[in-house]
Amino acid sequence: MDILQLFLETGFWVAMVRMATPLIFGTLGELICERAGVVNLGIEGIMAAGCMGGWMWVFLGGSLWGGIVFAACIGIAFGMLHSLFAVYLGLSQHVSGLGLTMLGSSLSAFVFRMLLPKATTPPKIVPFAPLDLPVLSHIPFLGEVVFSQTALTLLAFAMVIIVAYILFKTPLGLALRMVGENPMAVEAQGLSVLGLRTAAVCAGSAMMAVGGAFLTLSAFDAYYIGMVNGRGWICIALVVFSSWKPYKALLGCLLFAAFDAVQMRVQQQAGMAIPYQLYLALPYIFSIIALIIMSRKAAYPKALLIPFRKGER
Amino acid sequence: DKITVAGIYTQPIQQKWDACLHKALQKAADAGDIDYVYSEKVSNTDYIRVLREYSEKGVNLVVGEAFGISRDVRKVAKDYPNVAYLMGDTFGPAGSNLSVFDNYIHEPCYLMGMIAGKMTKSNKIGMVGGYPIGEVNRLFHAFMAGAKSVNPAVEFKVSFIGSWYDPPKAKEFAYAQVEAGVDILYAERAGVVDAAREKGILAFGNVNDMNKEENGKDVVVASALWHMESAVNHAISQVKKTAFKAEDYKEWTMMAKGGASLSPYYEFEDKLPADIKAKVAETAEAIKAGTFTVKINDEEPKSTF
Amino acid sequence: MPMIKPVLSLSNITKTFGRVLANDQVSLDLFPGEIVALLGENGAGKTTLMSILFGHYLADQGEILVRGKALAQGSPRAALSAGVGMVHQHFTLAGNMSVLDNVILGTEPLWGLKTRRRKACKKLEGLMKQFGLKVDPHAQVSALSVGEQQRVEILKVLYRDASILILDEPTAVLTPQEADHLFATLNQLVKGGLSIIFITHKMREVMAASHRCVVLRQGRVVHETPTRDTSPEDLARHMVGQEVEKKARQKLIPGNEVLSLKNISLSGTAGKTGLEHLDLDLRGSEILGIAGVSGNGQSLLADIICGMTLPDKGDILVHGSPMAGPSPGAMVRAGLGRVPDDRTSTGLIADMNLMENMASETYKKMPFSRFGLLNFKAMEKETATRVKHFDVRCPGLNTVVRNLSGGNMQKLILARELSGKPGIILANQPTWGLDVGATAYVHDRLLEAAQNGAGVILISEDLDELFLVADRIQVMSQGHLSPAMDIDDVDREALGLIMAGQGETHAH
Amino acid sequence: MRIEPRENQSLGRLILALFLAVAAALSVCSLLILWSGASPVQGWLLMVKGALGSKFAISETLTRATPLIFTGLAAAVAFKAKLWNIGGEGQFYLGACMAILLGTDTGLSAWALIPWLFVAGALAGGLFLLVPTLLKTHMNVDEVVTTLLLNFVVLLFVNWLVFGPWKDPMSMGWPQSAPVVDAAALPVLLAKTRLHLGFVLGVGAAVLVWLFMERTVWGFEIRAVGHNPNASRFAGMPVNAVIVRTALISGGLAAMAGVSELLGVKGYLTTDLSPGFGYTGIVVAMLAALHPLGVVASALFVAMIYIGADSMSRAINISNYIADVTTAVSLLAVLCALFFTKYRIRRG
Ligand SMILES: Nc1ncnc2c1ncn2[C@@H]1O[C@H](COP(=O)(O)OP(=O)(O)OP(=O)(O)O)[C@@H](O)[C@H]1O
Ligand SMILES: Nc1ncnc2c1ncn2[C@@H]1O[C@H](COP(=O)(O)OP(=O)(O)OP(=O)(O)O)[C@@H](O)[C@H]1O
Ligand SMILES: [Mg+2]
Ligand SMILES: [Mg+2]
Repeated sequence: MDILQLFLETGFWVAMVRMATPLIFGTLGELICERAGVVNLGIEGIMAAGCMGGWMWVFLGGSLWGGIVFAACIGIAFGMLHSLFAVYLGLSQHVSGLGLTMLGSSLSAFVFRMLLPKATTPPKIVPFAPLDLPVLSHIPFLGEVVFSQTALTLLAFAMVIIVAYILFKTPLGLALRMVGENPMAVEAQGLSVLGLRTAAVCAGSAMMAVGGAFLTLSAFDAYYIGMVNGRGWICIALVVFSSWKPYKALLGCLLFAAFDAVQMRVQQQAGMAIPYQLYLALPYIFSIIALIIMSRKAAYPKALLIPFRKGER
Repeated sequence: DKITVAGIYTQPIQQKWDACLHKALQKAADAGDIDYVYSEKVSNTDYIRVLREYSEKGVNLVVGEAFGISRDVRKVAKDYPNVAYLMGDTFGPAGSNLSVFDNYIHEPCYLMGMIAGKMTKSNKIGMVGGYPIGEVNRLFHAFMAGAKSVNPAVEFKVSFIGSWYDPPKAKEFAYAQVEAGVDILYAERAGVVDAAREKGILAFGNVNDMNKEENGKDVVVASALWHMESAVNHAISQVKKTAFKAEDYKEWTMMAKGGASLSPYYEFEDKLPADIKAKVAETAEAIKAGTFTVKINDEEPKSTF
Repeated sequence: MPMIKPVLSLSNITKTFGRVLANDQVSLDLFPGEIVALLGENGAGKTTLMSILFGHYLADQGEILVRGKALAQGSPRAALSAGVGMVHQHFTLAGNMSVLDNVILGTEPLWGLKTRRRKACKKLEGLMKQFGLKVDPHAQVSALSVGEQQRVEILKVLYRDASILILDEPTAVLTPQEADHLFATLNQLVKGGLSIIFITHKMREVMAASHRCVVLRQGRVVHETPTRDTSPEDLARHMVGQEVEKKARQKLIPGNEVLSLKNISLSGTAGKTGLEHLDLDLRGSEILGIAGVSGNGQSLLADIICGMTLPDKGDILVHGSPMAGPSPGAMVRAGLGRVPDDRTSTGLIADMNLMENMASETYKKMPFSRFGLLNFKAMEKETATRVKHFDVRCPGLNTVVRNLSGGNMQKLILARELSGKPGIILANQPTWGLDVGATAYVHDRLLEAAQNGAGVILISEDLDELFLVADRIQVMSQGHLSPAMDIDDVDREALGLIMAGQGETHAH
Repeated sequence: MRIEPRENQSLGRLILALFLAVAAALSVCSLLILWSGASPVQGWLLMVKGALGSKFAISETLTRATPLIFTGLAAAVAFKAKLWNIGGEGQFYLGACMAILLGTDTGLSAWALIPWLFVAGALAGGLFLLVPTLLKTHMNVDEVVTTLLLNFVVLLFVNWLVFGPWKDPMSMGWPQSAPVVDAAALPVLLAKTRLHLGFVLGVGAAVLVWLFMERTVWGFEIRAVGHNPNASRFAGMPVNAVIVRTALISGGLAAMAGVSELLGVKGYLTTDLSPGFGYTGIVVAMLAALHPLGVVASALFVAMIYIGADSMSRAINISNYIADVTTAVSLLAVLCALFFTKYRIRRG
């Protein structure tokens, strides 16, 4: 089978969209934080916490959407912690983030172990089912690729539009972007820098956590410790790739997922003399190449990483 | 009298390999034979410290993995001659107190391969594994050999996900194989069974009984089971008798000694053709009797189409 | 106006920063329709006082009443809704955003479903027309000249229909024409009922525009007087606490050519004017003034002379020989002393201390280092001498430069650049934002350097300054440089016209 | 409520703050211990014992601190120049690779071999970091992302090496490289422990880096460029060259962590040589406020907490994930504590 033929298969496109979904949530979440001037390296841990928390909610008898909301709440809790350290106290965003990643990953493992001390085979839940929408799901190609995924995938796409709209069309979005460019400008116009940053970090973290929950509530039906497996870091890369723009972020997520899907299909061809590790590395290598192409003139938020303390200059 | 047994695992105990050790020890603990303590997800860097700590604390038996740290484990074993060590390892036993084992469940894999070879309609079988290490490779090869023995026309797809632990990813790999025409999956990793269920095809399980444990009803025809109970119980009784020696427990994880088996067919009992069931039973007997040997091949398996 | 109630009254404001007493029991009233000029040396506490009023800082003590009602402190939002608007000394603009974005930020409820951009744009354009403050609402702020950015700051306040206006050095980076225009605007506003406090270091503006003057020194109000009862000299004396003497240039005999630019061209980048066929000759013992409205290419010219940018075409000759590969390092080695317009982000490394900044150009050379190792003792000694000689006031040589006032930063730069007795000096807007005392000091040093034989290029928008110290003058307009004119041969009006791009490019 | 800088900083306050931070962190973790039904007080005592209570405990703490000192220094140097090198993990593995490449088949004596391996490893790590660095300086490609992504690539590369060409024929199929020759093994400092010469080298490196950054012209340039590249360029410093130099040093230090770990602890290469030392190094560096000597202290602190909590989890038999939780919470608490030694919060 040659690679071009691969793109003719609907299954490939379906896989791409499915694999992109958690990345879309995570990338949008990080994008919101960074637009407000706060890097959130806690993403990997927040995704882990959402992954476990959302699943646990459902496992303990809650509804699926309840699980999503619960995961979002966990994300907000982590977002508040990050805000406390990185926004209110103005501490190093890197350390706070890495600390939260450590905390999120280990705490979710610990809690899982405490609640299910005997679980060797991870218990299962009934995850989100693929949609079967009246007309939409039956459109040829598109119906299968987009509208027959689970509701969370559609939510992810909707989030791209919503986030883009909020960021670029509403007063709130203007304020959020501005606070990442020059907090003093925001303060001078009577808005609360700390409030806006906190809101952005919490909202972004909530989305990351939902991205994590996608893994246990849609992509799979059980929780495994360590299941996020670096997806959060990819999101950080994708935010830069997207030059902090939601639509480009969507594109980046799809592209990364496409590399991954190609890699999976090419790797298992017979007579492949190339080691499989190279295929696994492809998505990363292509991301770097794509980044090189994209970022000649990337304009990052000017106040990124710079804490704001009232009455200091 | 009870002895204390420590388990040290490099992966979380949901990882099947470690789960198998953990469950066997837990069973012994529940039966009141031992006091059982364990540490999970101990990285190799920390492993030796943990090993020494347990040894220092005076546990009687340590069960764990020496893969990748064989040398250091041997040093520790030498430093604590009064502690018994039963470690997963590719090297042989050492000193007076270090016994080794590995999971040799390639025999039931061969049997599953036979069934798979008969059941496939497309003559295409897929296999998804973690990493191409010996423990995994030999299972794949046995499975392929079994399938070929009944159906020389079958072809195989092989994928490694590059992680012990990423069910969504394993699932994606399995989907990709199904797209390529595979109609039977060998689920070395968690996640594959779910893909089979969603795609409406059959699967075979690995290490644990996936039909019962991983939502494999109507999907998982059979699983190659690994039982550490007999090995662990043997070790425990030896320690209790203060007769623990450095041994290779390889045989304790094979079919003849009850260390491995093919799971029941459950709902597939009636769906499988009688002739293949008979042939599998016959081969199983031959294996147990020692008249038939399944070849161990630790080379990295490759796709054939 | 005793029977009229003040619209704003600050009473007994006290504010300390660590050990610094920035405001000490300051009281100030502002009456309707009044323009008050707030004066004082750099670091006297003017900005602090206004920042307290606007809510950036919290006062340790004191009360603020707006129209008789107490104003919640520490909240810019409260100040804004009480009708107080502030034009900040250090711009509060986001460079990556459009002018319009910067202006409408925070003027609509945050939870609105859609920004009403079109309506806002119309209002903004109306204001621009009304007050003659022209900028492209859709331009990116970073593409604007400093002067234009200043206009945006003012528009921001006007857009909010403030009734009390605070302007912190609004004219620091405006041309005289622009400044005049601004004050005309302010007068117009005041007639409409506004009240204004403005801070400036330029006496001309104080005398021309204000009704009343308040002078701060070391955090206290030391003088308060109606403007018509005072004079610039009088005010300066109160600010500094002593007489300020202004030195003017003496006619010197120019020496050899030390620096020439031959036919320099550089294409402009987005929104910025390029340079076209510049010619410039600088001789020793003279001060060559470059006049012009900011944004006409001066910064590019300065960058080229500093080695920061390479011209597309043309030659740079230093002491008669062409520079092979101009770079900042090469220029330093060629003996140029360079005073950039941006003290905090180009001239100095704000987070490093005085010693390190003093050594930042010559750290590889003897007093500062030996065999690749820094020599702290020598560094300290050398810095101490220079700091003393140049009268840089600082808590200690180990303080980070960020904590110095603008005036002292500038002195520090002069100390670094002039100590090596360079033969060529480029001074780009060296007195922006400096108080009268500091300004006089800078002029003094430049004149001294010229006297000692150096050739000085002084880029400035301030015609007063140029007339005071320059020997010859060239005008920069839309990337073109007019031929040099002897300062005695030109008059203000003609120069103003050339600057505006309307006059003849050739004098005589 | 507002935050104000303190005028003076006292050692007493620093110690008090650190003490309170650790106490606060431990109280948070006590909740988890209580949840599992054990006694927190006992837990704390066991933690201290596990980290410092015996020769073995101390040796393990120091052993774990060793690679963290190197990776911490790597981050500290790079971050000083605002070169955000998140790729310590990848450089760590490259260093280890060099040690295997040059250390398995050689007749050099220990005196020549060990320095040679460190130098070669450092060179490899440094040159590797050069790739993202040049992309940053010449093409404006964000180095946070490239260094981060290259970690994954390097790990897969190592994976390929130990599964393929470098697989030790004597390893019976397990993916690991052949061991380095005996002469390459770093001497053990304390008999019957794993504490090796790498610790001394790490502390030595910290002192050297400190002197380098504070006393030399090159260090001065690095600090200046980190604070303000524009002003540094204006002052005539070769900004890009400085960044490149910084990259060589930073990548080199991170790679030395890999060499030290391989020669001192393991002897051969596997894909799990590092449980995230590269990432933890960033945290170590930041806790130390990028001060090279502080890096030693914070590496010891992080190692102590982790080893102590890990040992405690086994002693009272609760899930050993508590070790990571405790480390994370302590880290955040100490971060806050350091904040309160520099700032105070005033009401009003
Ligand atoms: N954010 C701050 N932190 C600490 N000290 C400050 C701060 N802002 C001002 N100060 C102190 O307050 C004093 C007054 O500063 P302020 O900015 O009000 O002076 P100014 O009168 O506006 O000077 P200039 O004419 O240069 O603008 C300074 O001497 C300084 O020590
Ligand atoms: N972060 C700070 N900490 C301490 N003091 C400060 C700080 N920022 C400013 N200052 C003090 O504020 C005083 C005035 O500073 P300011 O920046 O207003 O000076 P300036 O002359 O107005 O500068 P410029 O002319 O460049 O605008 C200085 O005396 C300085 O000591
Ligand atoms: Mg001021
Ligand atoms: Mg000023």
